[in-house]
Amino acid sequence: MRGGDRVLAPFGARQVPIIAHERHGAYHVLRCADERGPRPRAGQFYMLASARRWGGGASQRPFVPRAFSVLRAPAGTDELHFLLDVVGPGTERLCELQVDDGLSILGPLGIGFRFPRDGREPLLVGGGVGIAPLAIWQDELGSVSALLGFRDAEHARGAALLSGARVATDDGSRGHHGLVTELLQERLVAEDHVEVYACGPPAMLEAVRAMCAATATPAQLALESGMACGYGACFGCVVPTTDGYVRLCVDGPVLDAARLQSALVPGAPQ
Amino acid sequence: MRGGDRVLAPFGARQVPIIAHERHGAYHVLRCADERGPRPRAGQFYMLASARRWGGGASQRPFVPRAFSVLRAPAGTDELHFLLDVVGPGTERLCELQVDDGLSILGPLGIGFRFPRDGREPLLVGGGVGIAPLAIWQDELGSVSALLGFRDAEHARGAALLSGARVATDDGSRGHHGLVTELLQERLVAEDHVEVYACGPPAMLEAVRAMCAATATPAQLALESGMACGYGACFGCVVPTTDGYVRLCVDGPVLDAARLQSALVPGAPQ
Amino acid sequence: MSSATGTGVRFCGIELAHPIINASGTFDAIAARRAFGDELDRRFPFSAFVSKTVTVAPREGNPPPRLWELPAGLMNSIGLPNKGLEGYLAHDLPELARLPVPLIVNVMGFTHDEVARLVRAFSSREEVAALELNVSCPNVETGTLIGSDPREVVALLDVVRPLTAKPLIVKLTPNATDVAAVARAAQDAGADAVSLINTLRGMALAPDSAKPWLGGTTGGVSGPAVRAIALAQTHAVCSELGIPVVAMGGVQTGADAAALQAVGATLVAVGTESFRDPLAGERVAAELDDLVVGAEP
Amino acid sequence: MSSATGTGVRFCGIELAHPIINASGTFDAIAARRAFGDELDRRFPFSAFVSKTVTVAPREGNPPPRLWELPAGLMNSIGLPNKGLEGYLAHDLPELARLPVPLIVNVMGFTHDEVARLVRAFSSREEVAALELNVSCPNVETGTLIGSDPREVVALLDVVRPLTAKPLIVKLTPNATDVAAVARAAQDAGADAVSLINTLRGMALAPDSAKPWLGGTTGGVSGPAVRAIALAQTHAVCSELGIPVVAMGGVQTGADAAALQAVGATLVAVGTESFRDPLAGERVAAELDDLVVGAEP
Ligand SMILES: Cc1cc2nc3c(=O)[nH]c(=O)nc-3n(C[C@H](O)[C@H](O)[C@H](O)COP(=O)(O)OP(=O)(O)OC[C@H]3O[C@@H](n4cnc5c(N)ncnc54)[C@H](O)[C@@H]3O)c2cc1C
Ligand SMILES: Cc1cc2nc3c(=O)[nH]c(=O)nc-3n(C[C@H](O)[C@H](O)[C@H](O)COP(=O)(O)OP(=O)(O)OC[C@H]3O[C@@H](n4cnc5c(N)ncnc54)[C@H](O)[C@@H]3O)c2cc1C
Ligand SMILES: Cc1cc2nc3c(=O)[nH]c(=O)nc-3n(C[C@H](O)[C@H](O)[C@H](O)COP(=O)(O)O)c2cc1C
Ligand SMILES: Cc1cc2nc3c(=O)[nH]c(=O)nc-3n(C[C@H](O)[C@H](O)[C@H](O)COP(=O)(O)O)c2cc1C
Ligand code: FES
Ligand code: FES
Repeated sequence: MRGGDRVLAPFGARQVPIIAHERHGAYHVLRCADERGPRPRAGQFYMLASARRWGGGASQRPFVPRAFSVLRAPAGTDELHFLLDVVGPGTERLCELQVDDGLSILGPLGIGFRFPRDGREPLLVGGGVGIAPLAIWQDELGSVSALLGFRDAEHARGAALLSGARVATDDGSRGHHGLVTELLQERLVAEDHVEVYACGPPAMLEAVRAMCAATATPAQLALESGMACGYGACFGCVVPTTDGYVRLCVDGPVLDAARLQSALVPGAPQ
Repeated sequence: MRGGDRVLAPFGARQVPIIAHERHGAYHVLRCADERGPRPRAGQFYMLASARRWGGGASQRPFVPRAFSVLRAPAGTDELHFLLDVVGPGTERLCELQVDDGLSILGPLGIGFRFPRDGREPLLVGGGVGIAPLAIWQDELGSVSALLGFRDAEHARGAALLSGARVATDDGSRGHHGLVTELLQERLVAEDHVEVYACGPPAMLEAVRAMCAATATPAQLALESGMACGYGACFGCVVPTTDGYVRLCVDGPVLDAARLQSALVPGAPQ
Repeated sequence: MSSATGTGVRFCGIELAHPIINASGTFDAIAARRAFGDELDRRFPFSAFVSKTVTVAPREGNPPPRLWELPAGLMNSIGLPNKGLEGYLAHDLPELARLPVPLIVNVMGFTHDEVARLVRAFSSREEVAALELNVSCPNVETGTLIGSDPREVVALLDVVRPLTAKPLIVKLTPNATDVAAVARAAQDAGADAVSLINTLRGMALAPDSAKPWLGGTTGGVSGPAVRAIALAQTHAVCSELGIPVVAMGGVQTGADAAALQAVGATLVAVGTESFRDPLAGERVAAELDDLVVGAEP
Repeated sequence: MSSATGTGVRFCGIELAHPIINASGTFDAIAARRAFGDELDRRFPFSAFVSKTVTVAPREGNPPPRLWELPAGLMNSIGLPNKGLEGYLAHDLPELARLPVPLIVNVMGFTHDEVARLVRAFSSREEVAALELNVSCPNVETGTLIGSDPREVVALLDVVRPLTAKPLIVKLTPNATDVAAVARAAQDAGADAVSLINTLRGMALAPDSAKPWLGGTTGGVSGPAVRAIALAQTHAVCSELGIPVVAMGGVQTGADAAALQAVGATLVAVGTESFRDPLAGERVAAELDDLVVGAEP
C-alpha cells in the first residue's frame, strides 16, 4: 500500500453545485465546483448522490450514494468532472441534475494509479464508461497512448474526452471493428516496455489481465464492485485477491493485476 | 347514503398532464387535463401522486398517493383544478410539478355535497386550504355567500378563488380580525333558514358543528382523515359517527354534521 | 411446486386464470364496486378474491389513526373490522359471489371453537372456493401468538381440519423465530397450502409527541420495505414444504412476483401496492406474464 | 431509564458526551482514518465507538456480492470478516485505543468456550470500556439461534457473566417471536444492558436470474425500512426492562433517535445511515440536542 497515491478526503459528505451538465454521445458529464475539497489523484473516486430527492425511482431506489471515478479535475480550478452512464435508478437520478442543483459528494476516496515502474511507457486501455479515470491520468501523464473500446459510434463519442485515442467498436461503426483488447494484443506483441492502465467492464479487464500476465506486462486495473459507503465502513465492496478479500474502496479501486486471479468481480456493475 | 351524490371513477389510476401551476398567495393551484375522466361532483376528491419520483423526500416518503378535494372542474372543459398547501413530503412533491409533467390521478372518489334541504339558503364556511371544495360548490350553486378564514393576508389571497367571500384572518391582516366561526355566529343569529357547508381544519369544523347543533342548523362537513387508498380498500380512513366508524373515502368525505359527536378526527392532517 | 401452464395456474384444485390474487384486507371488492361501478367486475385484477378477515362476532376495528406511512411502506392498525359471521353471510357473501373469480374467505377466531364455527359455516357454502386461516392472533387461553408456535397451529388444525373438505390455507405470521417450522407443522396437520407473509409488528410515535401514533399502539408493516424479508421467509418455507405456497409482501412488479415464484411460490398476492393503484394486480399479472413468455426459448 | 443530563449521558457507569454511538459493523474507525486522516479523531461523530464483531478465529467473511440495495434500506451478507482475537488485540486495539471516545468491543463465539475466551481476553484490557455480545448466531451444538431463545441466552450468560466486571451488553436479534422475553432473560442472567435491533433476515434474487444475489444466500436488512420494527421492539423491551437499552434500526434523524428514547432507550446507535454520510452520527446528535433543548419549557 503506497499512501502517497491517496489524497485524503475531507470528513463528511459536502454539498456542491452542479456547474455544467454535458452530453458526450450516450454519456453524461457532470461538472461541479468543489471549493472545500482537495485535488484528487487519478484513479480516485467519489461517492455521489443528489442533494435532494435521492430516492423515489425504480424499486424506491436509490438509497445509498454511488461511486464514480473522477474524470477530470482541471488544474487551477476547483472543478470536478464525472462521466456517467445511465444504468439504473442512481445514475438516472444523477443525470437529471441541472446547473445549480446540489450534488452531495464524499471524496476523493481510495487509491489511484501509481506511476509506471522502471521507466515503462504507460498504455491506457479503456472500455465504455471505464474511460473516466484514464482521462485524468492522461492529463497527469501527458500525451500517452490510449486504446478505447465502445459498443458503437454513439458511445465512441466519449473517446473525445481523451486525446489521440485509438478506438474500437463492437459493431465496427467507428475505428477498429472488434474488441479493444485486440488493439492491446497488437501493442503487447509490438512493444515490451509498457505498463498497462485499464478500466472497463469486467470481461474486458479480465482479458487485459490475462494478456498482461501472459506477456509479463505490469498492469494496474481500476476495478468496480457494489459499494455502500466508499470509506471502508461496510465491508461490502470486497474483491478476491491473492491476499484474500480486500475492500476495493480503501485498498483500491486500482489494484495491481498481479494481485488478482481474475478480474471478474462477482456482482460488480456490468 | 345517496348514490346520486357520487360520480363513479374510472377503474385504475390514470396519468394526466399538468397544464398549469399557479400560486395564490401561500397556496398552489395545479390544473390537469383529464380527458378520460367524468366531471366530478362538488365535494368529491381524487388521489394524486406524481407520475415520476413519488418518493425520495423527507423520511423517504411519500409512498401512497394523497387525497385532494377537487377545487374546480370548469364546465365544457376536461380540466380539474386542485388547491394545495405544502405541509409535508407528498404536497411538497406535487408542488414541484410543472406544466407537462405527469400527474397520476384516481377519482372522482367519495360522496360530495347534497343540495340544501327544504329550500334553505346555502352558506359556505371555509378555513385555509379547506376552501377548495367550496369553490366548485359555489360554481354549481351560483353566487351564494361564503365566509372564509385564513391565517394571514398572504393565505387570504386564496379567497379570490371564490366570489364575494367575507374574509377573516387570525392576525387581522385582512378582513375580520378573528375566527371565521365568529362571522358564522353572526349569520346564524341573524338568519335561521340556512344550510351550512363547511370545510377546514378540525378545530374550525368542530366549532361549526357545535354552533349548528346549538341552533338546529343543518350542516354538511367535508372532513379529512389520513388515507392510503381512497376507494375503501384499506379501512384506514375511518372517523367515528353515531353509526360507528365509517370510511371517509367511500362514505364521505362529506358527512352530515348530525352524524358526528365531534368533528375532531384523530390523526387527521391539521 | 408451481403448476402454471401459460399464465393459467391450478391451486389446490382450483383453476385460476393467472397467479396473482389479492392479499386479505387490502382490497374490498364491495366498496370498490361503489367507487368504480361495473368496471370492477369487467376488469377484475385478481384471479381469485380473498376477503378481509371474518370473525364470529362483528368488530368495529381499532380507533383511528389507523395508518402511518413508512419509508417505502405502510403501517396499519386496522384491527380487523368486519360484520361478523352472520353479517358476512347475509350481506357480503352474496355480493362477493357475483365476482367473476373464485372466492377465498379469510377467517380468524379467538378460540378453537370460534374457528370451528367459522370453518363449518363456510364449508357448506358453494360460493366459497377455499378458506384462509389467519393465525396471527393470540390464543386467548395461553396468550401465545398461535401462528408463532408449531404446537398451537397443530392443535388448531386438529380441530378444524376434519370439519371441511375445502382447501385450507394457513396464513403464517412473520413475527416468529422459525416460520418454516410453523409451516411444516401446518402441512403435517393437514393444511392444503400456506400463505405468507402477514405484516411485521411495528410502531411509530406521533410527530412532536412521545405518544404512539396508531390507535392500536403497534401496527403491521407492509409494502416494499418488507419485500426482502418476505422473499427470505418464502424461500425458507418453500424449501421445506410439499404443499403450495401463496407468497406476498411488498410485491410491486412482475419481477417481484417472479422472484417469489422462483423460490417456490405457486400464487403471489398483491397487498399494499393496490392502495397506490387499484389496478396494480392487473399490471403485476401482465408483467409477470411478459417475463414468463420472454424467458421461453 | 435515561440518565441524560443536557446532552451528556451516563451508560453503565460510562460517561458519554451525547447519546449517539455507532452500530457495530457499520463504521470502521481504522479504515476511516485512512480515508479522512486526523479529522476523524478531531471530529469523531460518536460518543463511544463500537467495533465490528470479533471472533476467536480470523474470518474472511462471505463471498461477494455482499450488498443489495432495498427500497429505503440495505441488505448485507458481510459474514463477520475480522482478524480474529489475536489479530484484533495486536493490530486493531492499539489503533482504536487512540480514539477520543470509550471503546465497546462486540464479540461473538460459536461455542460458550469461544465467547468465554473473548470475554476473558477483553476483560483485562483497560482500553475496553464495555463488551457487546452478538448472540445472532446459531449454537453449533443445538442449532438454535442463541438470541432467539431465552434459555440459550441464560445458558451463555451463566458462563460468561462471572468472567468480567466490565459492562456486558447483549445484542438481541429481531428474528425472534418474543424479543422482550429474550431481553428479560438476559437481564435476569446479569446483563448490564441490551442493544437492539440487529438486522432482519432477508433475501434477494439476482436480476434476470433465479439465483440468490448475495454470496451468503440470505442477508440482513437494515436502514429506514426497519425503523418501525425497531421502535416496536425497543418499546416492547423497554416496557419490561430495568437495565439500559441501546436502540438502533433505521435511525436517520434526531427525531428518529428521540422516538427511540421516548420509548425508553438510553443510547441510540446509527448504522446504515453512516454509509450515506460518515458524519451522520454528528448530525443526528446535534438534531437530537436541538429537539431536547427545544422541548424545554
Ligand atoms: C470505484 C468505482 C468507480 C466507478 N466509476 C464510474 C464512472 O466513472 N462512471 C460510471 O458511470 N459508473 C462508474 N461506476 C459504476 C457506478 O457506481 C454504477 O454504475 C452505479 O452505482 C449504478 O447505480 P444505479 O442505481 O444507476 O444502477 P443499479 O441498479 O445499482 O445497477 C447497477 C448494477 O448493480 C446491480 N444491482 C441491481 N440492482 C441492485 C440492487 N438493488 N442492489 C445492489 N446491486 C444491484 C446489478 O449488477 C446492476 O447491473 C464506478 C463504480 C465504482 C465502484
Ligand atoms: C378527502 C380529503 C380532501 C383533501 N383535500 C385537500 C385539498 O384540497 N388541499 C390540500 O392541500 N389538502 C387536502 N387534503 C389533505 C391532504 O391530503 C394532506 O395535506 C396530504 O395528504 C399531506 O401529505 P404530506 O405528505 O404533504 O404531509 P404529511 O407528512 O403526510 O403530513 C400531513 C399530516 O399527516 C400526519 N403525518 C405525519 N407523518 C405521517 C406519516 N408518516 N404517516 C401518516 N401520517 C403522518 C400528521 O398529522 C401531519 O400533520 C385532503 C384530505 C382528504 C382526506
Ligand atoms: C391495511 C391492511 C389490512 C390488512 N388486513 C388483513 C386482514 O384482515 N387479514 C389478513 O390476513 N391480513 C391482512 N393484511 C395483511 C396482508 O394481507 C399482507 O399479508 C401484507 O400486507 C403483506 O403484503 P403487502 O406488502 O403486499 O401489503 C392487511 C394488510 C394491510 C396493509
Ligand atoms: C453492513 C453491516 C454490517 C454489520 N455488521 C455487524 C456486526 O459485525 N456485528 C453486529 O452486531 N451487528 C452488525 N450489523 C448490524 C448493525 O449493528 C445494526 O444492528 C443494524 O444495521 C440496524 O441498524 P441500522 O438500521 O441503523 O443500520 C451490521 C449492519 C450492517 C448494515
Ligand atoms: S464500500 Fe463500504 S467498505 Fe467499501
Ligand atoms: S382510504 Fe383506504 S379505506 Fe378509505
